[in-house]
Amino acid sequence: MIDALYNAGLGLSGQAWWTHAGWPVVWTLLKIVAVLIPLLLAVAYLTLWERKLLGFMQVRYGPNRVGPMGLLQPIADALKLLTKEIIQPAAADKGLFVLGPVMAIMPALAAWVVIPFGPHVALADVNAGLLLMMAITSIEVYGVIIAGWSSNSKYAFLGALRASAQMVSYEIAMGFCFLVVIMVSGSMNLTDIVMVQSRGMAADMGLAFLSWNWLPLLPMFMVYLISGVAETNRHPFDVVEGEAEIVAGHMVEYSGMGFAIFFLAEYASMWLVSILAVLMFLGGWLSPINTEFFSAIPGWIWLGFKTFVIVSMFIWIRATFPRFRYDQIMRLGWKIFIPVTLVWLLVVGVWLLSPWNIWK
Amino acid sequence: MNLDQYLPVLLFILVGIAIGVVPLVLGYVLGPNRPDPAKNSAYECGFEAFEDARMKFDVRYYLVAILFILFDLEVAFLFPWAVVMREVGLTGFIAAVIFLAILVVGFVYEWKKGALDWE
Amino acid sequence: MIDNISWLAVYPEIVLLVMACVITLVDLGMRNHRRTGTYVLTLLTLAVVAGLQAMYARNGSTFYGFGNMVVSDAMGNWLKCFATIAVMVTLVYGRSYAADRNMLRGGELFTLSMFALLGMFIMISGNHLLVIYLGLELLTLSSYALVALRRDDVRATEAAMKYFVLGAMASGFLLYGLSMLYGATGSLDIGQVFKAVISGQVRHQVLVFGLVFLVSGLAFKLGVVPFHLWIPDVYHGAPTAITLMIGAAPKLAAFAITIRLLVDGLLPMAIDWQQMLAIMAIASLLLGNLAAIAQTNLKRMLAYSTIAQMGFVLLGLLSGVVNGQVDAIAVQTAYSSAMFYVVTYVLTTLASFGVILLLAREGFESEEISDFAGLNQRSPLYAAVMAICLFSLAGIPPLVGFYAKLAVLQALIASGQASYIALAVFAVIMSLIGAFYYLRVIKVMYFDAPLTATSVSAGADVRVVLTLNGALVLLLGLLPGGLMALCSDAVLRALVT
Amino acid sequence: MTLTLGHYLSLGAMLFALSAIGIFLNRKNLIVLLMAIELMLLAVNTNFVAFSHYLGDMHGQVFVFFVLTVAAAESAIGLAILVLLFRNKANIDAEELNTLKG
Amino acid sequence: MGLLSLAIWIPIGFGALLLTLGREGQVVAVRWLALLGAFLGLLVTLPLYEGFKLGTAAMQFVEKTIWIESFNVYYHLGIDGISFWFVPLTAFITLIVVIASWESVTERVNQYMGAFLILSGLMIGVFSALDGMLFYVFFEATLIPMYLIIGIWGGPNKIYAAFKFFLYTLLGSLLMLVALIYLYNQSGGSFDIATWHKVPLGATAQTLLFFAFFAAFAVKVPMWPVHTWLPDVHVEAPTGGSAVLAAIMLKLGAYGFLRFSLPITPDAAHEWAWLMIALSLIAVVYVGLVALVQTDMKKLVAYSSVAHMGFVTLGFFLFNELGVSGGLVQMIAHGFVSAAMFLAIGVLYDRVHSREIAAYGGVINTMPRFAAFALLFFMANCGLPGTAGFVGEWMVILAAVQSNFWIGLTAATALILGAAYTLWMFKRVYLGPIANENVRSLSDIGSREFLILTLLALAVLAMGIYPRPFTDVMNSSVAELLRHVALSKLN
Repeated sequence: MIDALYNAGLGLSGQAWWTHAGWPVVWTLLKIVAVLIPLLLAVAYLTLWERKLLGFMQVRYGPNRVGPMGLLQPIADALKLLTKEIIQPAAADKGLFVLGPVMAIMPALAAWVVIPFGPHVALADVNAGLLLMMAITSIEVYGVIIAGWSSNSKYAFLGALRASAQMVSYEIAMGFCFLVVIMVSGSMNLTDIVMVQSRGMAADMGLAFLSWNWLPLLPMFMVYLISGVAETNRHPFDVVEGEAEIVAGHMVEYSGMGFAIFFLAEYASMWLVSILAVLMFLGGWLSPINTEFFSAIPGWIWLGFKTFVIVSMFIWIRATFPRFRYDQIMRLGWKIFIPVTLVWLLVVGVWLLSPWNIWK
Repeated sequence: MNLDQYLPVLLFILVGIAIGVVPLVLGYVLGPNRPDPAKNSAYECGFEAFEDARMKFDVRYYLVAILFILFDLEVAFLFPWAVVMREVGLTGFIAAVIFLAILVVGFVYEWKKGALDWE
Repeated sequence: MIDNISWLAVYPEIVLLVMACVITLVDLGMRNHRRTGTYVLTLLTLAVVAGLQAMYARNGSTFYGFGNMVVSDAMGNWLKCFATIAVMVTLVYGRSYAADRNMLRGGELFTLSMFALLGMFIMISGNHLLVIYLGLELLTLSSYALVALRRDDVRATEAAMKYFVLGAMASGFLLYGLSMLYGATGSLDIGQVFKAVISGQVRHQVLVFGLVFLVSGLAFKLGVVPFHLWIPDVYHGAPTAITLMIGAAPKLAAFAITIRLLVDGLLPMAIDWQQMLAIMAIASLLLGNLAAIAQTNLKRMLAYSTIAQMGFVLLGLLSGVVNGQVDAIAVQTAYSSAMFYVVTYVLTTLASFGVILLLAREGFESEEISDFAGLNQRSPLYAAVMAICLFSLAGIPPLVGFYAKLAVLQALIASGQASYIALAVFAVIMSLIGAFYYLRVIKVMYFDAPLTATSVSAGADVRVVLTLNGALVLLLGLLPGGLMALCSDAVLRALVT
Repeated sequence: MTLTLGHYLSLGAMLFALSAIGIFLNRKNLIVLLMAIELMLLAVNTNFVAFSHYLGDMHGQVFVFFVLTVAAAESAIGLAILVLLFRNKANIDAEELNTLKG
Repeated sequence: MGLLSLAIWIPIGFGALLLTLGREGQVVAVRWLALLGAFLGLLVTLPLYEGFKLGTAAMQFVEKTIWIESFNVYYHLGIDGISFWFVPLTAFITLIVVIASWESVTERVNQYMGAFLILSGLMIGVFSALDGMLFYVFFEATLIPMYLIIGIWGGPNKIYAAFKFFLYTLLGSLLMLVALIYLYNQSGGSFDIATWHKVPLGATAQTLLFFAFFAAFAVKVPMWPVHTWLPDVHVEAPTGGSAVLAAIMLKLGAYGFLRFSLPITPDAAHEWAWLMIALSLIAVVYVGLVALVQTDMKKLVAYSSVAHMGFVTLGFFLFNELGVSGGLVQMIAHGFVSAAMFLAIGVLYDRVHSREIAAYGGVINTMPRFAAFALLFFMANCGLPGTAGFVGEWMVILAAVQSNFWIGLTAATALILGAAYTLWMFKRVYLGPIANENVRSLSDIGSREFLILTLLALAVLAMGIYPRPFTDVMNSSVAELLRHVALSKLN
């Protein structure tokens, strides 16, 4: 069906520029939109789900006025933010001030380009997938820095410094996690990374979920999850926007849509981190047990389900833990995670070279 | 090398920028615009800002930035090695270990020098 | 698997690297503010490394490791041996100075010096453009940090900044040249580059274009006009101990890469690069000597004098290929003369800066020429050492500097070309001008009355090494044959293959 | 129009020239100087990659890898020195680097 | 170790010993040690005379070992008739200087004595070196101690003088260095002077080489018009420095002409002989006139030295045996006489601390013994028969007349000029009534001064009365030299 659509588009015009440049671009744009719309919806409803889930955990209802069970709440929020005044602080650096949110949202969305939703079903099924992912997400820090700097406000500035320092710190630990995953997979292509997890002794016995990376790489998995929380500046690592200290950190001067875009970026990142966790450690679209019933469920549903679970865990963490102090955050990142990942890197290296290598 | 695969990357980046810009523009268009000096001044708990916001800040942020560059590069270096780890075998592994060992020396040095302390 | 010969080729480097790391860690536990433990350990390591290098050098065989990426030959090994000794001596001289100026808080002076030395080693052994580049960067990056080691000193940080900007730019130039070289010849291996160039199958324009940048980059590192701008400021601004660190041993490495790149790799292009070197040599001799006269600061004066001395080294590199004819004897004469010059220059520089360091007390730099007034009355020994060095730099026999100039002039005149003989006469006249400002310092030391009556005191290590160093300048002046033969032999062995 | 080696080399040369001009003409801000230096190395990288592709030889790209690393180390040290300079002089104007004269 | 090596290294060794071990306080020990060194230095030169074979032009007491292998440089020593006398002369003058400086030097005595001893060894090295590079090394190395001697112990304007001395002579010798290297290459990689004598050279090359050597040696001699450093230096130098400078160092240049210029570039030497002769004559006459108007004793003697050295170069470039021998004899004689003159001035200077002629008058009244010595030396300086000064000048003038009457005549006028300025000075300083209180309070020379003046007086008289030993030694070598110079090297 998809091929038919593609060919139909190709046939719209016989001219060379259309077949060589025009249509592929339009086609790609269509595919991007196809990824983006569910993603943006997911982001919107994640905000609702977060409030709902927090509500449940704290034994209250959460939003329930707008629409049935509050289901239209995100729409209402969006409309409200859209019509709010965008305040441009007088001292701010105008151009950069606008650029800040853009730089925050762009990588959070663009990184999805390499995410496979099934075997080789990705917008860009490139070999350097994970590397590309790292490259794009690194740009996110710029958004924070630019926002903090251009606001020309002490709160924003300090918040940006804290946020960026924290993000880069945890990016290292995250990078090591990627590294270990790549080591065991022998590829940077995310599809390959998932497929490697389908093999193994446990998988042969039908207990596929035991062959996934989370078990042999358990420390990495933990480090990755926690780093992911820190990367997205989520609770309990959200001192950067801690209300009591620096209000909203780098976002303090933003209002209306500017603020909304940062918000959007944060939730998009959460999804991204979660889906990456699933792809790298939880077998992606693979079913956990090789039974008729489970295998019949399409892969994308498994993928979505697992991702949802992880995202929910983010919220769960938020509901459970108290906020860390900044020095504790940095200590965790540098003095615990980096040594742990380094050691595990060596362990996995030796493991891979040993006769007991399970990632043949 | 087939660069076509990277076309979606470029397009997605552009789309991502658009997603950032369009709502902002909409916000400007749809939202009211009633600036006044108090509203437009920088947030400072209600006080007048009495010094430039671009003040001196703790040098440790800078240290973190530098350390990040070094470690991130190191990760970047190890990526290709990780991909072909099985092919390069023990020799490659030893090389990587040497590389890591030197890095660890630096890391220990930083640690002991207190560059990682935030108290 | 990497073969044994490869490991053998870099064995001293490995020792140095491992020990540098170990010392970095050991120093973390040091409580002694003078860092005696680190100091002793560093010196021991360097002594072992120097010994190893000397052993390799005496063995004299040439072998390649890591797929021809590194080479271990007599020239390189001797240069490395000398560089190691130079760094050792620098540390001995500089320790009290550094301790007085709170530069020993951490052991960075020692570890950075060792890494800088490692960079020199890699430069010297590099037989591959990438290796050479990496060695160079290791050296220069360590040097930048060393210059900035005195964190609260405006001049030092300013010098570090200048050094950094100009040095990084120089690396950029060199790198651009390397990229052109790679593009034109299709290889990063110097041996392959040579083969490609000599085959004539390469695009000459690209090569010459790259060569211009390559030579500029090298000129920066050697510090010759018109790429000398950093020398005076950095020499002047850096803490004296560091000035010595970047002014002595790295010259050996810069010489080595010049030989490796220009001679080993691009000898068939000698006509082209010799022209560039000739112009730079003339300019350096002229500017270095003339500007030195106007200086009142000794470090600055020595900086300009360095420029002039490096001009002389370039002169030595000029006459290897005459009329496009590659002649084994001419090649050997020319490049060994340059090597001899560099080695003796380093030796002399060490002693002269050693005296400056010795006189610098806590909080007082003693770097103006007038600070040396009446040194002869205060300490005849150190005045004598300084005088010997200055006379040597001026090229007065029977000091070693004379033979260096002699060797270079000999190489020039042996070419038999009128223009080269004219160049020799020019160089001679310039060294007369040079003699003037060296003499001025001697005049201040010997003829003027001292400003203070305080006698000069020094630790036993400094005293012994400094005396030996000065004596060596004199002794090598009386019996220069050994060192000359060594250089000659080393260059011969290095170029035979 | 197809892109040839010449185009890449011209790009590299232009970037290189820009950075050199940036170093020589910039009198205001040292940060710009550091950026110019980075640009210089990137110009060289362009060259290497272009040559490497043209020659079908991977070594050039390996070289780029190392140059990038060195560039990072270089900027780390450069910034460190810059911070020191700022602490000592309270400004980072290139024109203010005038303590050393003679 | 041969005698020549001993003659070179004994003084240097003692000098080094003094420099390293001597302390400010131990003046007495230092002086005696220096005396011992100088005496031993002289002692080892004496057997040279015993062993020297007459009637041969060959080098004697030859020592030859490889020194710098890669440059084919040898430690090659030897003396022939031309250089023979300078070796004991140097050692002798050094001994005299050490004694003369016994009390007049009070500060940094060890350095002073050490410098002189080292200088002595180096100068002997110059005279006995048979290897071009060795020669150059010794030749240049003399600059260092002399520079320090002038600069440390000199007069009020010492710094100017020291620099002038150093840079003037360095410039010349650096050009010579280029010439030496050129010869090294031309001769196929040899620094052997004897080999160089035989190297064929083209006309241009010879001319260039000749002038390169000229630059070095003419400055050292010094010839007019590059003599201007000499009066300045003499005025500022301490007594001992002046004595050594005039007595020995000037001879290094003249000796160089004989060893290098003439035999290596014979054709150029012939071609440019007119210039050399002209310059020599100008030196003799014009500088003589300049000496006449000097008010400073040392300056006067300095100019007279220039004039006397003019005789030497004149003699050399006449290309006949009489002239060359005359020049050599004149060199030796001037060595004794000028040293004596400067020491005599030093005697006065030590007491009055003035070198102005006008500050004296009637010294003979208070210092009769000293005035007697002075008279002898002054007579010798103006070439009175029976004194050393006469022999050389007479030989040169004879030779000049032989070759060209007018040259001879011009040279002869110098005798008159010499007599004029020397005797006029003697009259103004020594004769007449006591001029002032300073002179009245003068005490006559002590035994130490008496000793050195006696030694010098004996030498001056001996040479004047019986010059045979000097000329005998020279004859064969000079003859051989001239025979060689007469041959063209052009192919």
